[in-house]
Amino acid sequence: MSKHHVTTVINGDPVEFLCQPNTSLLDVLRNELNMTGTKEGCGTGDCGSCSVTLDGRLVCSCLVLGVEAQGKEIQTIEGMANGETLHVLQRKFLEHAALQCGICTPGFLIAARSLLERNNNPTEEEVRFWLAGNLCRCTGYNNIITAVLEAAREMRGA
Amino acid sequence: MQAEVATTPVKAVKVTFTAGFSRRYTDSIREFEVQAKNIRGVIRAMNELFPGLGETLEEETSIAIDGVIHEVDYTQAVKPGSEVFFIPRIEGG
Amino acid sequence: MLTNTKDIQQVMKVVGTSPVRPDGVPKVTGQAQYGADYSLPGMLWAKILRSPHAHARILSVDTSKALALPGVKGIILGSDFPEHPFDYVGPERVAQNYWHMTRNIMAREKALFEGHAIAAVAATTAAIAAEAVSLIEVQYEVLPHCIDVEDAMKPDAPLLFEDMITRGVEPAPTKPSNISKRLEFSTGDIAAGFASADEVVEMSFKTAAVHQGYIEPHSCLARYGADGQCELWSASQGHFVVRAYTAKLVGMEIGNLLVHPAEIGGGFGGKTVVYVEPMAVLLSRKTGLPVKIMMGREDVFKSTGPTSGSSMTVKIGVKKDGTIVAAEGLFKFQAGAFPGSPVMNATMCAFAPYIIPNVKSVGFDVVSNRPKSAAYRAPGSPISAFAVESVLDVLAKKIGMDPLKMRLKNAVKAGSPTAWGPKHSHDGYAETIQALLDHPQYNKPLGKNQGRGVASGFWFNGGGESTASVHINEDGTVVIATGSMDVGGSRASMALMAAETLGVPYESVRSTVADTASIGYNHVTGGSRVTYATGIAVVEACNKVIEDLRLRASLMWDTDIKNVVWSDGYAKPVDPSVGNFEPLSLKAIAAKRGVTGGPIGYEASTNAGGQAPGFSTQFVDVEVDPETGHVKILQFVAAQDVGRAIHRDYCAGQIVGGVVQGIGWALNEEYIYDSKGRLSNAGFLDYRIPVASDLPMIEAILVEVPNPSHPFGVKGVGEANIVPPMAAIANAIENAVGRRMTELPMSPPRVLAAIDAG
Amino acid sequence: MMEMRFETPKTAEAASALIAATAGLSKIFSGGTDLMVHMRSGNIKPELVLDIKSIAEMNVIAVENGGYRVGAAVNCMQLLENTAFAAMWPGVIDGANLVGSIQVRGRATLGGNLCNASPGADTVPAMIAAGAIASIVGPNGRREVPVEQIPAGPGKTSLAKGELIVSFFLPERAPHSGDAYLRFTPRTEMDIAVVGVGLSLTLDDNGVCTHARVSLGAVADRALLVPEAAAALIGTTVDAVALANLAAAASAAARPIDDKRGTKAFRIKVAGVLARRAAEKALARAKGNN
Repeated sequence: MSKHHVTTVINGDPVEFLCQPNTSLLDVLRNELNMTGTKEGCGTGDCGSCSVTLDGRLVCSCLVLGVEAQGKEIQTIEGMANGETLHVLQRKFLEHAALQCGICTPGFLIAARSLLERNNNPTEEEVRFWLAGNLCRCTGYNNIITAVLEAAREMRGA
Repeated sequence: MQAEVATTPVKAVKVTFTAGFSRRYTDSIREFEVQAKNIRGVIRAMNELFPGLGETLEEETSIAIDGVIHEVDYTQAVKPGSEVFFIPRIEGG
Repeated sequence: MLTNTKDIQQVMKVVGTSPVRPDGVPKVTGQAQYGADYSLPGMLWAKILRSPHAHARILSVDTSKALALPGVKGIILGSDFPEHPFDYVGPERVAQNYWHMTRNIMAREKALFEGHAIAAVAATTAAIAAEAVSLIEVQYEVLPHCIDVEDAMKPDAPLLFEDMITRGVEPAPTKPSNISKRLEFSTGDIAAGFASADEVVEMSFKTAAVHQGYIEPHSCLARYGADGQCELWSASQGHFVVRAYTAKLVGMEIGNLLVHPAEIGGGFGGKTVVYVEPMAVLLSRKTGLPVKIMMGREDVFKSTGPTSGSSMTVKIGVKKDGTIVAAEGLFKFQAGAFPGSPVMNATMCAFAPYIIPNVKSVGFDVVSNRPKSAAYRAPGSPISAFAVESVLDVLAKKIGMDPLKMRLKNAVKAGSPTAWGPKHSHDGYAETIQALLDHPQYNKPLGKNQGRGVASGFWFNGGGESTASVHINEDGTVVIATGSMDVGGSRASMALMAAETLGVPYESVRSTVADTASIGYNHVTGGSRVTYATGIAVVEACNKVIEDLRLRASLMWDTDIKNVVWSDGYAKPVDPSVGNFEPLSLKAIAAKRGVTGGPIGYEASTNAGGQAPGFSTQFVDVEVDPETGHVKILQFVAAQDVGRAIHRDYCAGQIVGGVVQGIGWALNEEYIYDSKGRLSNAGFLDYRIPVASDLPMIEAILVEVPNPSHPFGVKGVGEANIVPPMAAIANAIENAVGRRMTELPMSPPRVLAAIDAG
Repeated sequence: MMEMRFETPKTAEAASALIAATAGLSKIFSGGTDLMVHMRSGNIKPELVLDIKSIAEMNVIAVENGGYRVGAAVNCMQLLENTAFAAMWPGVIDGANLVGSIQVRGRATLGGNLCNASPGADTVPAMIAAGAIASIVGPNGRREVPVEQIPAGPGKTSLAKGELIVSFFLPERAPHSGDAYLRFTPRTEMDIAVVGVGLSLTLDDNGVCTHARVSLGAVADRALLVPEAAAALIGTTVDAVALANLAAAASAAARPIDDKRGTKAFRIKVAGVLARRAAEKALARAKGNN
């Protein structure tokens, strides 16, 4: 199958890759670009583990074609911390034991950041509904919700 | 069978099996008394009564010594008068 | 979160706190490597051809077209694995029959369930491997199938194994059946017991098969060298067990297989066995190239172990004052396509929390055309508890007694009898009940269509084989290694116990999980055993180190070791008479390691016994929509005796996580089969695990009644929490709308039908 | 191995021409939330995949003749973020807000949700209740079709080869109008409707219902427009009696199947329950709209 040459921007850096027209963005990230922080839990958009942002829009990368990245901007978990400085959400997830196995954590962090960019003072219910597309089987969600609310509080300087 | 071993002077160790286990391996006899200082001794004594039973006990069971559950471990000490219960080994998730 | 602490003598410095886990940063930055995150140069991708039929004889498999496809490097079938004798070996509950196990990995004579692996193809790309799979031609003779356990037990049921004779029945049956095993645990005189009861209730229940639902599909990467040495990267609950099973199934010596512990993305029991690992190793051996296999989510649902569905009948008799006098249970469990359901645990745990003089508990292990069941969190106990705790609720109502008080009246404590023989040797159950009786919300009035339910659960926590090493670095920092996979913060709890024992800061201890060549054997991370058994190994290794540190100090002070004590992280003179010595820190002693005997480090191994069981008691408030049957969880409080919390937050996290899995099990999760025996909801869209917006904050109450067999009092916390929720929710629904649900899941159509049935 | 072509046409006509010129299966790719799943599973092996998100007129949300023109490639999140549209058609927003998850709503489009032709599609009953008109481009030019005439059974539409939906027109709202969409799912989110009801109504100054449209989802092989249910409301003040008649009419119109998501009996009863609840919600909105 003839491959497409795709030029895009990932976590602020220009990136080029070749991909077949039916390859998902998730497979491109993981298998072509070795960015394995984005996880596959289902491959059908039902678990949120592969969450990334595409031009600022929260999406499941398993439901996006690699070729669609052409000319777009993608944010993944690898771009969330700033060098040694963790994003406040990453720090709160650690402080509040919001991960057990951790496989869903990158997806939750990307999704939670996308929420806080739109609403820096969400209610618990708003957080629960925004994150409903991200499955976690370990934690029962308690500590994830707490960590996001605490991150929002800190980001508001409250 | 209990009689022979029970005539010994020193207080013996009481060995017990579940009904199902005793049906399968010990002619449905559930309780025995043996002389032993540790689990190795208990297993050796039982193996003398039922040749081959020792292997089964080591492979398939856990033990409760006076109620406290242990894996089968030769060096585990048993006191005179202790109750040693062989129970099916449990594995969790 | 409130905490009941009972007679904890030692004052802890770090044990019981909640520091950031050592493996935290890699897991929030995406750097942690899970099973699917490894790759090697020249790596092949393998895809698996699976049976579309629930039950079929495999007449022929033609791989010629697939092999001819450019990029295809190798194909294996079940027959490529060595044969094994038909023999059950090992502990009864998990008796392994390798004749079965090798056939579960890949089908041979027959496909026994939809999704049963038939062939595996390794190719240069995943796309080529998938294309090749579609080119394999299999001729099947489709056979009649059975899915439900009751159907499978019928005399005329289609047989999965034409020669299976039920074990545990005397005399042995002459006719083969799908019933693999019968077992029984009895005590007292059941008939006399019921005769003495004032109230007797007998009810039947059904539960659906439910999957562990870990978010990470099974994945592995194998590299088999021409020298017969193989390396395997695999996400599992125990890389030593993966090594043992894989070596045996592939036919190699354990010493030739090195298993690297990839981070594991959830297991809950489902990753204590192997599926793709033996295929990857065999394909790598065949092709001479590294081979990677990633299951898809559909593969996970169709071909890996859920826990059993069941049919159960439970009968309990009580006196007017609430005393339980007799209990009888019949538990029929789906094993899946091969024997080995957790029915034995179910029959043992069913009545375990209660002092009952007369008990008869009978279990059947039954095969049917479903994926083979695998362990799932307190395997078996939640299933039988759904029946027992529901019947107790009915009885409490009949005699007009508070359901918690009735449980308290019959609660086992140290010295209480069990149906399987030995006496209970630990308290803890009554304390969990009391914690709820004392809860401010327990007597809070409820609104319209709202109800409150309670239930309790028991689980044998595990002990067993573990190894740990502790090394003092040149600068006095500490590195510890175990072979226990970290599924939810155990690196942190190991570091906490090491820091507490050595008297050093948590931050100075690096806690790692080592591969199978770098540390001694560790049994699986399962059975709530790691903080207990591996924790004991860590503490023993630390104590060996302390002994050596005292010796080194005595050499530095030209005194006898008996004059040196270790306290708060320093070697100190036992008293002033020894001499006026400045206490020696780890750093100071490590600096002198060369002249005092070289590197400082020890390994400790244990086959830990003395584990104490876990008890959990929970109450839940629900609201039922009487027009749709939808059940909303309003409040959920779970009290569990953990012995001693090492890392408080991760300890509570286990309880909350177990409860939420129980909520899914209770309300929506189920394997749904069509008339052809095919799974119709093999994905996270229609296999409905709870999402964040379905739930309130779950309240975990850590009850701490220390276990004297563990240096810090640990009992194990991972499993008992999933035992009560199904019954607690059923009891709450009954309390809300006056309908007794006896079948799981209690999905809206079922609840609405019950309401409309009047 | 089978070749798959990927194209990103800039006009609807160009897209239509590409489809017409393709012998094998061609699929329109907008949100991809269904197509990606089918391609992954191998159920669908298209020869041509057309990403129509670069076609300008398929991305608009614009006021037109007092109503709204919404591009078929507009995704649910774009629609949800348009407060003016949300004020006029809150019921359509109810539907868009229930599709999948935030991640899925960031991709899933109105056109895709309709043309995927799933009987349980969440935006379709609301669009039908709203009286939305689909604007279609094909080899023979353009045509306008009411949304209820597009689905033709599970996975099937009435569109001819080479035809694609470009946009939808939702007409101007009379005063005292309100709409609502409710669905039943076992989970609060991330689920497929077991029953869905879209309902739109208009009241006169005396609070008498002068106009109503009721559409049911997931109770037949396609979303249904149910005039009998609407008739139960028209001429009434949407009182208890009218609501009971509405519920009965909705249940009577439901012709569902037993499947993994629900039973026949459950769907028939809940269709009535949700119709009543949707009417109450739409009524409250109508009374709030002067």
